[in-house]
Amino acid sequence: MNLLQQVLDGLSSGSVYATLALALVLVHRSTGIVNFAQGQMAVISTYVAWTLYDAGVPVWGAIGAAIVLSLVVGALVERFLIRRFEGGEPLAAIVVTVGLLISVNGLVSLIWGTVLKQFPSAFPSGGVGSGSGGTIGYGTLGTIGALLVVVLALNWLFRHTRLGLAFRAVAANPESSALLGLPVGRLLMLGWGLAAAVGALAGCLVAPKLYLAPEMMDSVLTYALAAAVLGGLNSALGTVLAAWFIGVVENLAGTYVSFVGGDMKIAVPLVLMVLILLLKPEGVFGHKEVRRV
Amino acid sequence: MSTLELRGVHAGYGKAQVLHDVSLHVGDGSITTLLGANGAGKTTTLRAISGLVRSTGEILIDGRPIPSAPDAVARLGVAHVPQGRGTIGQLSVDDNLKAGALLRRDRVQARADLRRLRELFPVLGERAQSQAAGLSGGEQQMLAIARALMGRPSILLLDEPSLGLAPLITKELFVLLPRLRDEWGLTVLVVEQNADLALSVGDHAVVLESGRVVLTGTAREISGHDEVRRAYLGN
Amino acid sequence: MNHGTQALVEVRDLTLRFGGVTALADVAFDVGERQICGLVGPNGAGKSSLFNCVNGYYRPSGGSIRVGGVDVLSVPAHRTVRLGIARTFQHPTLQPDRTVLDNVLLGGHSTLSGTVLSAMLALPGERRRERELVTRARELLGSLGLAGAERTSAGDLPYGSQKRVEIARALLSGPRLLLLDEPASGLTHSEVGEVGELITRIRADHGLTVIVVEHHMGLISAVTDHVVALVSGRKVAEGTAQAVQSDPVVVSAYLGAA
Amino acid sequence: MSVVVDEPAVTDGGGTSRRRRGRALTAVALVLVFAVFPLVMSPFANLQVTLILVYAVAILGLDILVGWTGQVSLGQSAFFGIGAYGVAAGAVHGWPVWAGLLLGTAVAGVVGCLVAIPAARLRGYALGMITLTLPVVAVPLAKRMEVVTGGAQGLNVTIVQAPGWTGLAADQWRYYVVGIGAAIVFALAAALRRGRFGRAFDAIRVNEALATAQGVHVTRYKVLAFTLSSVYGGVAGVLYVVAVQFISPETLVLTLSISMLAGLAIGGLRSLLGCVLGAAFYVVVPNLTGSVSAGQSYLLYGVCLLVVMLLMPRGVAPALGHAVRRVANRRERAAASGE
Amino acid sequence: ACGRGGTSSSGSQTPGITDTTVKIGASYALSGPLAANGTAAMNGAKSYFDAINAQGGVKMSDGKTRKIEVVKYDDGYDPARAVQNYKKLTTQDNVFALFQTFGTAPNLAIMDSANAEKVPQLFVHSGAAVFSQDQQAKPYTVGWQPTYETEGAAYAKFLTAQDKDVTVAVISQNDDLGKAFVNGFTSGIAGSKVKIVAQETYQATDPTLDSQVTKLAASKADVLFSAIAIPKLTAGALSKAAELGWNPEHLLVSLVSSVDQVIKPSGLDGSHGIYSTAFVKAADDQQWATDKDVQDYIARMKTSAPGADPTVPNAAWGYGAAATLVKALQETKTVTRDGLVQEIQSLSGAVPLLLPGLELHASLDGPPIKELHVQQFKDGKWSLVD
Ligand SMILES: Nc1ncnc2c1ncn2[C@@H]1O[C@H](COP(=O)(O)OP(=O)(O)OP(=O)(O)O)[C@@H](O)[C@H]1O
Ligand SMILES: Nc1ncnc2c1ncn2[C@@H]1O[C@H](COP(=O)(O)OP(=O)(O)OP(=O)(O)O)[C@@H](O)[C@H]1O
Ligand SMILES: [Mg+2]
Ligand SMILES: [Mg+2]
Repeated sequence: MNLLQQVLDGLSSGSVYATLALALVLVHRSTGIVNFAQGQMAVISTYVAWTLYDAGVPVWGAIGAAIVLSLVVGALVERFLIRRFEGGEPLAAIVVTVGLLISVNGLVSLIWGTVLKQFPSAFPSGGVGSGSGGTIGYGTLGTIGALLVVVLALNWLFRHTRLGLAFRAVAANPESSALLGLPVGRLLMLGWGLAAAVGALAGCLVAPKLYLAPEMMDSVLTYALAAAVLGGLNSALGTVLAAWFIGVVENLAGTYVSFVGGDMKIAVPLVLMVLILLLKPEGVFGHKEVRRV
Repeated sequence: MSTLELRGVHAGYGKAQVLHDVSLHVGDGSITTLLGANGAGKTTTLRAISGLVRSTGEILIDGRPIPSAPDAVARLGVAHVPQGRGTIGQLSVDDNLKAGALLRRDRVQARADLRRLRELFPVLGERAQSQAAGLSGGEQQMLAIARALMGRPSILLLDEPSLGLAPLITKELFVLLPRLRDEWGLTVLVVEQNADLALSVGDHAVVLESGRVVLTGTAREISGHDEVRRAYLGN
Repeated sequence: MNHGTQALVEVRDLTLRFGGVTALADVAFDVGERQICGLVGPNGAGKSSLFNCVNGYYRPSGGSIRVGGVDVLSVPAHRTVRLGIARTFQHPTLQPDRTVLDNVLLGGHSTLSGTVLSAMLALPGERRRERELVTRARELLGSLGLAGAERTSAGDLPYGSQKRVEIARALLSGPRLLLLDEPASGLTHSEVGEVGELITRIRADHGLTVIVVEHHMGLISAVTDHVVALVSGRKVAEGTAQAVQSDPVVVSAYLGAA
Repeated sequence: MSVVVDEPAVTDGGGTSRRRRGRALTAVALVLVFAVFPLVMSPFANLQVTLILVYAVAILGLDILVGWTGQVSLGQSAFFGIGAYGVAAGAVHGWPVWAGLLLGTAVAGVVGCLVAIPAARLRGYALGMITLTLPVVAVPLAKRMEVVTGGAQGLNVTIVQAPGWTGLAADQWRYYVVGIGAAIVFALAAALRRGRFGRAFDAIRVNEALATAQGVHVTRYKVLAFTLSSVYGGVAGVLYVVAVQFISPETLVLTLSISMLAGLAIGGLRSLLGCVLGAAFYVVVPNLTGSVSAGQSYLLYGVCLLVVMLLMPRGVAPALGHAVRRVANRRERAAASGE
Repeated sequence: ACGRGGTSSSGSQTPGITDTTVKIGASYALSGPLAANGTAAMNGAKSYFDAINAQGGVKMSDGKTRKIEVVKYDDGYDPARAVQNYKKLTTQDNVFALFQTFGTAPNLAIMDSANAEKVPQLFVHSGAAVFSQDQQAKPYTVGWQPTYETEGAAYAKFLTAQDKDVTVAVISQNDDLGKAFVNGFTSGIAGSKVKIVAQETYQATDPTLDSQVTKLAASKADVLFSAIAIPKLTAGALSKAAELGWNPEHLLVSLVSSVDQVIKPSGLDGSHGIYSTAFVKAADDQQWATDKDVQDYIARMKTSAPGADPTVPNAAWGYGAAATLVKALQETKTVTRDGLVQEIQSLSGAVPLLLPGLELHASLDGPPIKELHVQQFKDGKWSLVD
């Protein structure tokens, strides 16, 4: 069944977009910045995991180690790079993350070369379903499972914990938060660290499918940004749903709308996103901000 | 229970020097009023204390120099209600208040404090789930004060708390301050243009002119001072 | 209408809601030409919201506002200034990185005309009008005692001065109606007196009608011809400053017993 | 051309005549340097300066939108492409360059305006996302519209040849053409920024309610800024074809939009000089890092970007302005004490 | 009167040549999405030049032996930067010739200038026909590898030769390269029993090709012709097809025929037939294990670019193109730019790594290498079919 399979494929690519988008949302929620280098940071984390695996560490161990390491590195990046740009022109912060993207990309190429590497799947190969009725790989199912866990964890963190409130306060108004005694610097570091950790998980989950290369996440970034913005930039669940929406719509449009075709299919979810944003500028799951004078 | 002391403090913004050799002492469990004309450096003094402005000289809390980061100062028990809008507009009223109490461990007591503040400022209870940005100017000011009190500070810095508050609320606030001083042993440094009111509840007062301390004394002494009467009290 | 002057501002049955909150409920009053009207009331009474309705920022759910006979609610927000309505904000709202002079010049936006093209080509007419505006802005700054601060970044000014820059900016648009939202907040006693003089002088010099929101009763008594008191979005009293201040509802809800 | 626009908008009466004379002298000197440069420098240097001016115009367009008005755009490369294809397609069909210029910039402006009308409701990242769609869609579209764009192979054109009487080489002539074009559009933007439009854009960036209260039609001004920005992008695209004589879909990619944003941040927002410096960074630094190490040039470029941003978070032009002012002040003080 | 006038690049016909060196210039995509290919091409060429230099250099017809000096720059596949690199190489570095500029767009961007300024633009690293089909008009631009059309036609010939009813699904990149492969293939099968039953395109920036492959799989075609130019996308497409239970015979374009980069990652074992074409000997093909060319190549890659993968086709092509340049330099009679171009227009004979039976055959309407052989992936390696 072509239709069913296209939907399943869409969910599968949507899950890829969602993994990165979640990290973007996490950084935005805890520090108010959109990190263009998020994907590239995930790539270097994945290379670290690959190196460990290559040296004989079991897959899950390698992934776990990479996640922990990313947490630390993400925090350090915030402290020594991003810190200087918080509260300044938003453009400067964005451009710094672009600089980070370029530098990390160059660094990965320098260390591991530009040719692609095979990253082992943490899940068994094969999948459920049959060729005629639509199949979905265990890798995709595993990714979806991991996504759901991350979404639940983030929701719980931001909605129901003191740490989550502290994150939100700091992202909204660092100076005011500092006057309340919130350790602004450490919270910002933690926010970046957690995002980098989620990014590392994302990288390791999608690498078996996308193949590990320095530019692995480049093409995902556009979709992930779209999903994050469409989901309202603050809602983990909204982001995942938006990502699936994008993945599925893209495939269906590419398949059933003849003038779209494979080369232009990315345009369809983007144009739909534009329309949705025009109707609901704060994103589907975002909250309208009250403004007054 | 804390004392606050400034010794020879200089501070400014970039090249512009605003405070010149400011020294003042706020005794443990006392209310000190800081008076001064528009631009005298009152706000700058409070910002220097809470670390928002770099300063030289000594700023001591209980005899120990303050740390340089604002959040570290706040963790010593210093709450600062800034001039004008000091709330986090994107958060709800309740979240603002909760954020004020984030560092507290005594949850039961915190809940009691919250009740008390809601009695004083009923709108904070009525609008608990509203986004703080939607509140009126005076309501935001109430929220900022309440939020600072939610942290149970030992030193409270108030920068024109009556700004935008209706006379009735202002009066109530200045009834509350001496009570909190006595109940909590709160030490208060308040900048207030409603000098009459402030001096009537205050223990001490300091007058700033162009960034220099020109007069210090008990509240009674200061309110008896002729020039002060003319400039700040109007009778 | 008191004093027998013709009404410049006519507010009728004005109602404004935000979700469950009623900010204004059936508010009605007039302000005569060249009058100074005080607007008082507890926090959250709807004073600033009323200003926001008059200058088009909020769209009320019912009622009407006429200024000089024109229905304000039927013009888009950016047009109200061309009807002669200018305002200051309760919380000083300046462009902090620009100079005081530039901030004031912004107030003259609606008095200038000219297309993008003529501006890009810097045609002589364009340059002359700009020069005239600068001259007027400087005069205003001088008369508000801000001549020395002309080149200071507006964000570096103390709170009280920022409020005066706002007044200068509002005046540069050449208004008929000036809305002042707590112009004396954050000022010392003697400075409040100066603001009072300033308001009466402005009326005299520019022939303006003024509505002023203030919690400072001394100022209200000193400058207003007429006061409207709001409580929880409703008008509860109207009359001279003295009458309103002794109104029992106003006393219990707003002023408190002395 | 190197006027920092962020200085106080009003200048009359402020500067002493000595300072004004100093400025006039600097301007004359700059024009002279600009005029003589291509005659004494290598074709490569000329090409580089030409390209710097090309990108500076595009970055200036971006500045109108991002720096002045406070909106974000990731779509500038698409407008750049429209301008470039306009003039190149025109040339292929035998049109004169000025017709291509008109076509390219008009189409860029119209597309910009059409995008802006709905997009003006948005701000921040939502607007960024919408504009990101432009290059993402433009690249495959350009590949498909083969009749106009030459498809994936792009268009090779030979335009703006040096007239024989000048005795100039191609690179020199193109340098002058692009230079004069850039100077004109820079002067226009500078004039626009000084007056009511500049103030209105600024007000929108700071606070839309404030702008509205002063009589600024926020939506209309946002659309205006977006349209101007895309027109500038289109002009830059036209100048690009003059400089490079080639356009292909590779030029429209999102990366170019992002590089232009980076150039803007590096140079410094709201500064004409900043636009030129940002463009210079984009053009020169990869060449320098490429000379250091071809293989690691990208890494080095990224590191340079980070280092410059870390050293000058507000951009190079403001940092320079700051330094110049410090020196001037010191000199003035020295002069005063000497008198 | 004050201009430089005329051709601004050089007065002389022999810049970049000294008695001991010949300087050539190159512009590659060493960053960006095509960095892997660009770097491989650069490494391949470097390893050959290094070896020649280690032997003392190229002995040229004027009796002098010259070392080859390569000045190379990154263009990130940006035409504007390629043009800058061209200017820098020709006017600042004063190279004798350009060599192996990478990719279609960068080469197109400099082609007109190179011909106007009479700078040889040699052995461009692209199979686009524009670079070789008309040497009369653009004598200074010279292709090297077989055109993409030629390669597309080779697959057609391979299928039609079987004289069976064959259905083909086609996926191609939405650019000149994809189009050229498909054009060559389509004209090759015209009138035969081979029929295209489904066709899809993709963008180089697509993260995966799952959707396209799923759509093609519905056709249940016997053969999938993958005119995909990006290794990871090819690998993904192959494994997606298998996952869907669709096991066609695969035709992979030579660009993405690397065993390590494509076939192994795809997880396919070749039991259903994986074919590609080649004109150079694959480094991982066991039948060349004892081949002197291949042994040299592998060894030289190891010395010059340790860590680089010699099985990436671009590396082998870079190596072969470098060898071709050296051969041309050796045979050039007058050591000038024009002399070199003239020599190349009649260049013929063997160069290292070309498959048996293949030789250089210069002509005015095509690249010097005009043929490819079909090879099959079997038992973990490539073997020639014909
Ligand atoms: N961010 C700043 N940059 C530069 N100068 C500043 C800045 N903030 C304040 N100043 C200057 O410092 C001086 C003191 O300002 P401050 O705000 O402390 O006065 P204040 O006594 O609190 O006045 P007000 O009663 O108006 O609040 C003023 O001259 C003011 O111009
Ligand atoms: N944009 C908004 N969103 C939600 N509620 C609003 C908004 N604007 C005003 N309100 C509510 O409307 C009521 C009136 O507000 P307004 O600002 O007019 O009060 P005010 O009389 O000016 O009070 P103050 O003296 O404190 O400035 C308040 O309860 C306020 O919370
Ligand atoms: Mg103050
Ligand atoms: Mg108000």
